[in-house]
Amino acid sequence: MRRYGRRAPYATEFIIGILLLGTSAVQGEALSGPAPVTQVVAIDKPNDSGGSVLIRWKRSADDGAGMMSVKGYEILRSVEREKGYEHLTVVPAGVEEYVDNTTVDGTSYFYIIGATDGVHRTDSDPVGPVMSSAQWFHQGRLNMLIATVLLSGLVLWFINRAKKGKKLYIRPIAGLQAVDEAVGRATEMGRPVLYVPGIQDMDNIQTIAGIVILGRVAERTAQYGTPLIVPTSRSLVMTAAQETVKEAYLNVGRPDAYNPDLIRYLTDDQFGYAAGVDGMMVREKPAAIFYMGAFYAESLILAETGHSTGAIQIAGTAMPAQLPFFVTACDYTLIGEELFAASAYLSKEPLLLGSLKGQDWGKAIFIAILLLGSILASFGHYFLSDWLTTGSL
Amino acid sequence: MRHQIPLIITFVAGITMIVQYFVPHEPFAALSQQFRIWFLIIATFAMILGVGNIIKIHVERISRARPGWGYSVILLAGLATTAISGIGWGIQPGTIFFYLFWNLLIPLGSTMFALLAFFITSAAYRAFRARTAEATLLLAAAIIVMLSRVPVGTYLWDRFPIVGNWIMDYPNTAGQRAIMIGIALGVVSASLRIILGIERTYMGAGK
Amino acid sequence: MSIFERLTRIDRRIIFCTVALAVIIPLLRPIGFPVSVSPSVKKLYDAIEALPPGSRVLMSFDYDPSTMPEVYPMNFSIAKHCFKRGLKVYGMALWATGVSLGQDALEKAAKQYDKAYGVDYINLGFKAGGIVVISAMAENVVETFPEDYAGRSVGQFPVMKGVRNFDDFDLIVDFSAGDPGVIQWIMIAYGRYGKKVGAGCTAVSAPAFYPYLNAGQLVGLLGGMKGAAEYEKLMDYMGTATAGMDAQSVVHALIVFYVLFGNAMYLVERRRSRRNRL
Amino acid sequence: MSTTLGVWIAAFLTLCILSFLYKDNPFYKFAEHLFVGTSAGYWAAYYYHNILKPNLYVPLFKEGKLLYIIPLALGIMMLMRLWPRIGWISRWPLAFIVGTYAGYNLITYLQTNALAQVKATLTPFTDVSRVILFVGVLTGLIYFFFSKEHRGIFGKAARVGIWFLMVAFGASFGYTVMARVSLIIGRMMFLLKDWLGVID
Repeated sequence: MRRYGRRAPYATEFIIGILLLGTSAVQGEALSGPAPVTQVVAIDKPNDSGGSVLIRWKRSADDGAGMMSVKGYEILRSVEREKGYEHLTVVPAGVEEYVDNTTVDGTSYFYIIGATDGVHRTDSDPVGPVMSSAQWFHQGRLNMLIATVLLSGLVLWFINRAKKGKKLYIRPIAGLQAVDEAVGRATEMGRPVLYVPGIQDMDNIQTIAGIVILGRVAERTAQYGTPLIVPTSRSLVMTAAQETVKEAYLNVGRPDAYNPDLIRYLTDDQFGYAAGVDGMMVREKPAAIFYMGAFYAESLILAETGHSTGAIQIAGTAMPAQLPFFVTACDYTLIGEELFAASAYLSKEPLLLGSLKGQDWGKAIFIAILLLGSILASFGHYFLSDWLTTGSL
Repeated sequence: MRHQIPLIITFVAGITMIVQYFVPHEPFAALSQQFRIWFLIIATFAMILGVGNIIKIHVERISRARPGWGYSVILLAGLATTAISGIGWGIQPGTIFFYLFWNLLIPLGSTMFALLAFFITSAAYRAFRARTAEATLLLAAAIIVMLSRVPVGTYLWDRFPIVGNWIMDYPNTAGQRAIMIGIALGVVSASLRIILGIERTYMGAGK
Repeated sequence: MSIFERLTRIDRRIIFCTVALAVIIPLLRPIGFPVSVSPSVKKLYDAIEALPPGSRVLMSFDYDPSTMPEVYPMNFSIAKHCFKRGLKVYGMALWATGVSLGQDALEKAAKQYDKAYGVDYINLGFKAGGIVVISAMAENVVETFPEDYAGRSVGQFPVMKGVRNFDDFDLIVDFSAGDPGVIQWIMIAYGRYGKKVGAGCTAVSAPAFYPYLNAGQLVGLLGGMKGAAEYEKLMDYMGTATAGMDAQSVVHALIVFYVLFGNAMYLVERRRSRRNRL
Repeated sequence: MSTTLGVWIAAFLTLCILSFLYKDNPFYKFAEHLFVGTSAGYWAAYYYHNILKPNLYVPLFKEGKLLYIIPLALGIMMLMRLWPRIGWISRWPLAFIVGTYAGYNLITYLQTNALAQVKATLTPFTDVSRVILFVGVLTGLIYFFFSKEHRGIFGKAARVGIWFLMVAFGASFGYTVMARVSLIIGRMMFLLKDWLGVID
């Protein structure tokens, strides 16, 4: 342990202290600050893009115990062991870790942690040299890598098998079987179909799924010659919906029937959009309404108004909080995973259906982990649960 | 070629985003934030298309004097006033923009939102019928949890809050978790289909 | 159509009318259903009671008009409490929409105790960035908020004298309707600077914060309109939250009544139609 | 700008929207169109000030960060839709966004929705409640199987899974009622207090 004479922030107090205590009998004790920190280590911060060093220590014996005098810890850094230490920051008492993210990769640094009571500071021995660097693989994410590779592998494997012509059983989903019926009914009644792709933008996977399903629904309305109205809450979604519907009409040989003016942007505002769509429902009187995508509180405003107009309503979302409202107010609801499976169902393409089989195997694996992990946990073994721990994104 | 390039872009962008999660090293480090900003910029440009779409549809409605064209005038006037005042004179408190936000948009938005109080009642009344075992469970859980949340429930039976909390913490959590895990698998599969270009209706690449 | 069948299909508008009445009547004539104060609310109340007069309280208005019925009454009651105790209040917002709501609450509460803007309280306004803003003001308040909500330099107000960084605040109360909000305040203000943080939040988000309360990372928590009503009880006045809770109770009872009534009619009708078939 | 005028406007618009509960009418139509128009303008101005200025204009033209030419180019490609002959190029930025977020969401959902939720469910079977939770997650997952017929034991398990889903839906529904009622209380308070002044 060394005591460094540099006390820049408290220089005056120090001098006054010397003057006052010069005559005191208990000089030695009064001069010594709090007990120093122990077990200081400085390492390159793992799993980062470089530029930071992690310093850890065990708190001073006077921090929260002993003399209770520690107010904080001053972090000092230098490129030489013996001199040139500069003040970085002071962290509050009780803290035992600091990340210095101002380092230059490839430079060696030394650190000192000084326990301070506001007047005196007791420094640790310098630690180092330590050098920061960037890593190519995030070790804490090995579990995610395995999960990603495994689940993607399963999906790809079954897509590949489907390519080879293996027949697949796929259970019926009522909401998807009703799609044809709903479009057919709109045609018979001579009324339009309304398609609501949620209120989120194209960065949301549910919106993307909603637009993909829109393509399948548009193929049907094109065949029947039924108008398809798509109000959107985001300009990008409008663009994507226009592209999708146009292409669907082209696919079934009805490019002439495509009317881009039916795919409208209303407003980004959640309730402004709800007000606008409600207005459309009561005035255009669609015979079938689809809600496919990410929904928030507006879900029930839309679904109740839609119900009051007597339309067949089919909803699908992966927003757990909104599912209850669609379930109560709509005729059919695709729950969570079913939304993402809908396009594969409606396409009836073997490749897409193959991916569903892959998903099922994913579920089987999770069920196995649940069973095994819980049994192990009941006997006090938690390694499986520890292994599943993931850090922040 | 026109059809190929978008598929290649999708593939490269998708794989890059997956890789960046595992690689802390540059150039992957801040990529997801960088791409987020790019996305927002593209979305802002798209806003021009969106607003253009509104103007086109409503100007047409007015010029052809279609039924309800007067409402289109109101819509366009509202759009012009907020957009011009906001872009021209700023959006902080004290501006015309903020006055409109406060006295027009807020009451409109809150009232639209508040319609839910009525709709949640009519939906409950209509749908909560003990027709099947499933419907009965839905109804029972809803009523218990509802009563567990208000003073009148406690007044009727002092254990309502405990039972309500138990339903929220166990059977409810179980159901939600099953849905969430299923969703994760659905997303993995749907994302892969899109990245690999198997699902391409949205891109207009056809079958 | 039998009478029972007709009764199972009441016009929606009749339902809507009764809901409206169930809200309006208790608001006009509060019933005053017994409200019991929960420990988490009492803790925040006690924390404010324990502050000596002249202490500084930082309030963050992180909510919007849609969550106003739940969060505003808390904001108002706690502001009232602070002024009553002679504390200095510093408002700010991580949500742009919170600025004027918070200002309104501060102004109305200040009026009741003859407190003056700039002397007893100030509203520093909104700054975008969430967690970044909290970290920045932890180090230097005036640099982070050089101007108040109306664009006046904060230096001219006596209330800002001696305010440098987080060390100068004795309590932080966050009024939150989502992100950025309570979590960010706990992470930075409590986690890094060891400040006392209390919170008022919407009923929907409250359960997520109980773990923080139990771990001592929050000094107290008000959840939803119920939490606000409990605070009003502690402050000994019948405010909007108390009246609101009465309306809540009546509407909930009404919905339960409708569901039971609908099922009763449904069962009767089903039994009748079965008999007819025989 | 008068506060009183503001309150009257706000009260009038509140009543216009509430009138929709009776039926569609000119007042609602007026409020609806005003709402859609002003809010679209609001968001346009918001994007301009909070995204375009700080995230494109400043870094590219003020700080000279040339990397920002890429999003600018992608944004301009988007606008090419205005000219039908070169409109196809708008698919590029669209493809970029879809690809990016397909990849991003794959990872995010896997982490937060799958691994984290599975982990949270791995608890020892120490009491009945935990066993119920476990059974609920397991049977709920079984309900979502697409490629296996819901028959026999598997079918029964799936049925139990649906029961859990229904309880979950009912519970969330009941849990939300309070928040929704708060909203109408808020509006009524505005009308009765700020506008009419019949309560204080």
